[in-house]
Amino acid sequence: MLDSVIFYFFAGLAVISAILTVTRRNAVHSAIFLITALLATAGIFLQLRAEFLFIVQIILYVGGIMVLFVFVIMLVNLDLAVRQMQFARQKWVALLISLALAAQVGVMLWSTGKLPGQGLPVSQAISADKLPMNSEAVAHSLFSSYLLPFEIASVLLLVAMIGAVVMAKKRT
Amino acid sequence: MAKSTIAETGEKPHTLLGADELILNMGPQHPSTHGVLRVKLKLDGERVIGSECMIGYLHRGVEKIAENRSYQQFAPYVDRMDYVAAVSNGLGYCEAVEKLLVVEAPPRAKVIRTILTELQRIASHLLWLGTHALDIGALTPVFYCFREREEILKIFEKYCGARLTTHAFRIGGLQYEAYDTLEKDVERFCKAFESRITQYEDLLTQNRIWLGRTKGVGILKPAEAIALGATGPVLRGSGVKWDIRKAMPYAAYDQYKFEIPTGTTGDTYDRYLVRMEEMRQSRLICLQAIENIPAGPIMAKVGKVLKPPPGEVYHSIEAPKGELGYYVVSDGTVQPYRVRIRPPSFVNLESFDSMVRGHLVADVVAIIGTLDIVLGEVDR
Amino acid sequence: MQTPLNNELVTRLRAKFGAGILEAIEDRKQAIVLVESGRLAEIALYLRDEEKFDLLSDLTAVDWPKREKRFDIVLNLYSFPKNERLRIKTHAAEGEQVPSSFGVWPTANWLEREVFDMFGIVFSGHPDLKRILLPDGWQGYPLRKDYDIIQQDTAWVRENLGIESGQ
Amino acid sequence: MQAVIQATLDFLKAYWAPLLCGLVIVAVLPLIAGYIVLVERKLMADMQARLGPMRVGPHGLLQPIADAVKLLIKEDIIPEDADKLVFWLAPVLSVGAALLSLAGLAIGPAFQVAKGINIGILFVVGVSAMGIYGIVLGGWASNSHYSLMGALRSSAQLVSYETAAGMALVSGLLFAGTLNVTSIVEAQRDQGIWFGLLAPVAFFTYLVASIAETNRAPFDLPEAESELVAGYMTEYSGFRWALYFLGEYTNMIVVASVATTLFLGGWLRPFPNTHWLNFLDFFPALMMFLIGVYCVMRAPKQPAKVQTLFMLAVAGLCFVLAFILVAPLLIPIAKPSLAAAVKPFADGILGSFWFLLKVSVYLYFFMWLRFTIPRYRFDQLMRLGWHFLIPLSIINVLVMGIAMIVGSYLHLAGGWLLLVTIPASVLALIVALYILSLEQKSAATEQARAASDSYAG
Repeated sequence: MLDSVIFYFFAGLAVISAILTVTRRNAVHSAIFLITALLATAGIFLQLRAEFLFIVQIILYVGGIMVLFVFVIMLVNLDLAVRQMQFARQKWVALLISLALAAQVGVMLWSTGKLPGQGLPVSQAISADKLPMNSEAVAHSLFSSYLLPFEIASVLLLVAMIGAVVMAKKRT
Repeated sequence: MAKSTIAETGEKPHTLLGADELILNMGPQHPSTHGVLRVKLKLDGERVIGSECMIGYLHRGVEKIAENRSYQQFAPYVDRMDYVAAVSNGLGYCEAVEKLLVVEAPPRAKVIRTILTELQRIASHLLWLGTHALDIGALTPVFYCFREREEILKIFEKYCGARLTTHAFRIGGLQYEAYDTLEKDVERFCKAFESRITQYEDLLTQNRIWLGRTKGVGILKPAEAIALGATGPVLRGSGVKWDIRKAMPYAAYDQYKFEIPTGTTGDTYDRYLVRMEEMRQSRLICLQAIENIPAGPIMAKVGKVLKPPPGEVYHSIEAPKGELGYYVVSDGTVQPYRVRIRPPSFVNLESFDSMVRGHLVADVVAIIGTLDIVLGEVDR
Repeated sequence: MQTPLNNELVTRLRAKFGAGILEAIEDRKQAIVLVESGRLAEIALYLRDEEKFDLLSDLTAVDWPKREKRFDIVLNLYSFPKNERLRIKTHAAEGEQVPSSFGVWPTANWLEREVFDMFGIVFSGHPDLKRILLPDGWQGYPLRKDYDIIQQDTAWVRENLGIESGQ
Repeated sequence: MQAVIQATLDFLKAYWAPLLCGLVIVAVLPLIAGYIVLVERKLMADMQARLGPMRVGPHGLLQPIADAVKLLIKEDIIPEDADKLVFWLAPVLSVGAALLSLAGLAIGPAFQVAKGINIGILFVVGVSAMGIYGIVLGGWASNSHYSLMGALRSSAQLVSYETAAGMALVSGLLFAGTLNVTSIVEAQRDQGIWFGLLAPVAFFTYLVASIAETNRAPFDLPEAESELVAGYMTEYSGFRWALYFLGEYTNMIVVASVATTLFLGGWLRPFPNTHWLNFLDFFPALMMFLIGVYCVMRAPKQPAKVQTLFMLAVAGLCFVLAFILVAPLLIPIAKPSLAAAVKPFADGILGSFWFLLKVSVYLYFFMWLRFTIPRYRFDQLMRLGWHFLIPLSIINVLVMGIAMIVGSYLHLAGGWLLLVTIPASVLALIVALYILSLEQKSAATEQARAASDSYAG
């Protein structure tokens, strides 16, 4: 009971803030709603006993990326953005893509449990106190089974970082 | 690191992230514009690309008032210009009118004038040091400085009853005889002051943050300083060894030995060192002066009604802030025909724009502080 | 008190500028040279470069309303190498433009603005001649001898309070 | 309906203790923050040869309450052109994040809101980092140039220094091997040494970065009063301003607590495993007792009778505290049978005392620094962060990791680990200083060419 109340609270908050993010004209307001959406997602992670993901979501997205977002938005002339057209013209393309996406998700949900190996995997719920320590579990899987992808990702990030530095330096 | 300067490209400066340049209005109500100075800053991010000083918020028309007062009546008004160095203002005015009358104050009066003026210089510099340090973020020196300044003000109070706007001197000499323990009080202050000034220097002179905030900030080259008419510690900080006390001695300065400290690079740090050393030198002058105060009258023979012969005179003294000049024109009546006051702060403030360009907002307050302006004198 | 002055400096000036130097006097041991207002700029340049009067201590004006050319413009100069002061004066009539000394001594910028503010003397060639101490909307020039503060006051009262001033 | 009530009751039954703790924190913290301000003013006065607040209560002891009342009844001004919603939200965010992050801290072995939280330190750091939105949005919403510049400065500053602080925490966590706050302190007890001694460079880095993160002097640029009037809170007044203040002081407590937990042994008394130093357990009670005695001595000298009474009341409070602190130690001596029952209380009470004492010392250092040195300039601050602290902290993590491996090969533990960590720390410092000197050399040549962009760091 309590669990579902909390879940629907966070889920609703996330969806509403996501919609508001797109529809607000003021960029700073949009950013605030985006932050709310991210926080609500973090809340769902927490409810799923994924504390590590919860805090990573907060530190990286809320505490890091979005701060830079807001930082840049504040420097940009906002009046200009308000005067511009809010939505792009390709309404029909957008509608088509959204419909396709919705159909895809629908099929996924529909096929869950019907065919073996299809749809969303459903695992048995385990009670919270029997779960392994969350951050340790993440660390173990990262550095054992997923070591190679982890390293590839870090190299990729390094390359991106150097690229950003080079591009910023070039501007002079 | 995006590099964006006007000097480099020569075209319209491309500002941070393409944002418009920011106009920041500093003052007239701002904690560190030292009164009611208003500075319009044109900023690129935090870098100053242009500035304009708007002054006059404290204008009282002192020069106009002078034309409607007798010579003696106007004397108290000059105290209200540089209100942290009232004694110096009074000295300049009295000596200018004495020159106009072609009289000279008796030697005893001259020596007492010198003592009080040098004490006033120390007091003025102390106030500068405290507020300058406060602007740069050091919270504590200001209270130490006020502690010492209080001692000086107590001496003034004992001498003439007033602490701030003293009106200590009269045209022709002094009104009051030195009180009994003046020498002793000055000596006690000077003895104690030696260690106190070392204490301030311990707090600031070698402090890395202080060095970082003042070195290379607000550089004024000697030629530039002269062209912009800067005088006093601002000029000496740029390395020009000029002090009216030495160049054209007045009062009793020709009797005492003292050094003129100068800087080398002309940055805020050099001006800081110059003023610190000036306080030490003033202390030495005071100590020399109290050794031997000549006996005799304290007032020259001037009548009750002053009627200088027609003519004009320009007399300037080395006030704590720089050259304080009085240009007095007489038409032979009891009222001055015209009194022009050459305020050091006003002229020094002219160099502000060239000093501040290319620096950050944080340096603006450091530069305002280092110019040591008093708005009462800038606006008159 | 005032005696004619005939030292080497004045001789040199006379030789160079001739009729540009109107008068040279000494008042209480202070040298005063009266120059023609039109030639002020070139004389200033000469004084700075040749005679080394490198510091413009002060620039101001005096109003003599009864005189034909009512204003005195007074420049107090100082020479570091010679340790000597010199006062340059020039006369200007009402509405007459005086060449600006800004190009010679940049410090004249604010000083001339103040003179303009207080006397209404216009300096030709000044980069930004506007009021400095008084507000932009101020009427009249306060340091003129015939300035009347009441006139400004009554106008203000009439405009802002909608009544006639009692003064 | 029944189900909802049932669920609520279940919830309350399961979580009454943390809820109560949270309520206590939210209720008491403003008072504590107020008294920290008073202590700060008194310290400042002492260092500046003056007295500080003396009027309200004896020695100004009631000043915080007077201040709070003043702030509460002040007119609430919202600028005309401000973004009303964001203007309202910003201070709440600031103080909310700060208070929330307190939940992850353990004040003594018993008192922790989010008990046994697995991500411990990360939670505190991550949640308190959200406080930056209060500053940034507040600065933006005020629609004033001073506020905006304060906000820009602080966002750049906080993001940069958080990196250094995080890296410093990682070096400390290497020794603990866990993120759990309680386990970290227990690890320090087991190893018999504070991690601050094992990783001095990390402690130093965190100290500097934490000052910058809490916007304290000499890094108080976002609110530098002599430059930006009050930075991001220029337009705030009254209670909203007080909220910002509360947030700032709470943040100070948070960073001090994190440093205490990770580097200063948390609630452990100095040398917890050295038995002949057990008499140190009596130190808290003795300290309180002495303060009480001092108050009694001062009481007759008060100018007014009310103040004398107040002073005596303070003295009484001190004596009561001293008694509470000493009771759990005396009971086992008097009645050995109760020893086991009293033990958790003794640990909790004394632990809280030591923890708070260490936090206070840390805060005292903050204040001392503020009154002593001038403020950095923005570009200097960024240079210090990016060119010195961040390289230093990254290198430190690297060499500390190597030192740990070497230590485990040599079977070193506890204080013996110093044999490998001290050389490693020195090495990290040397390398970082070398990088700094290289940077300064190139900066000197570059400065001649162009002025740098201060925000980019």
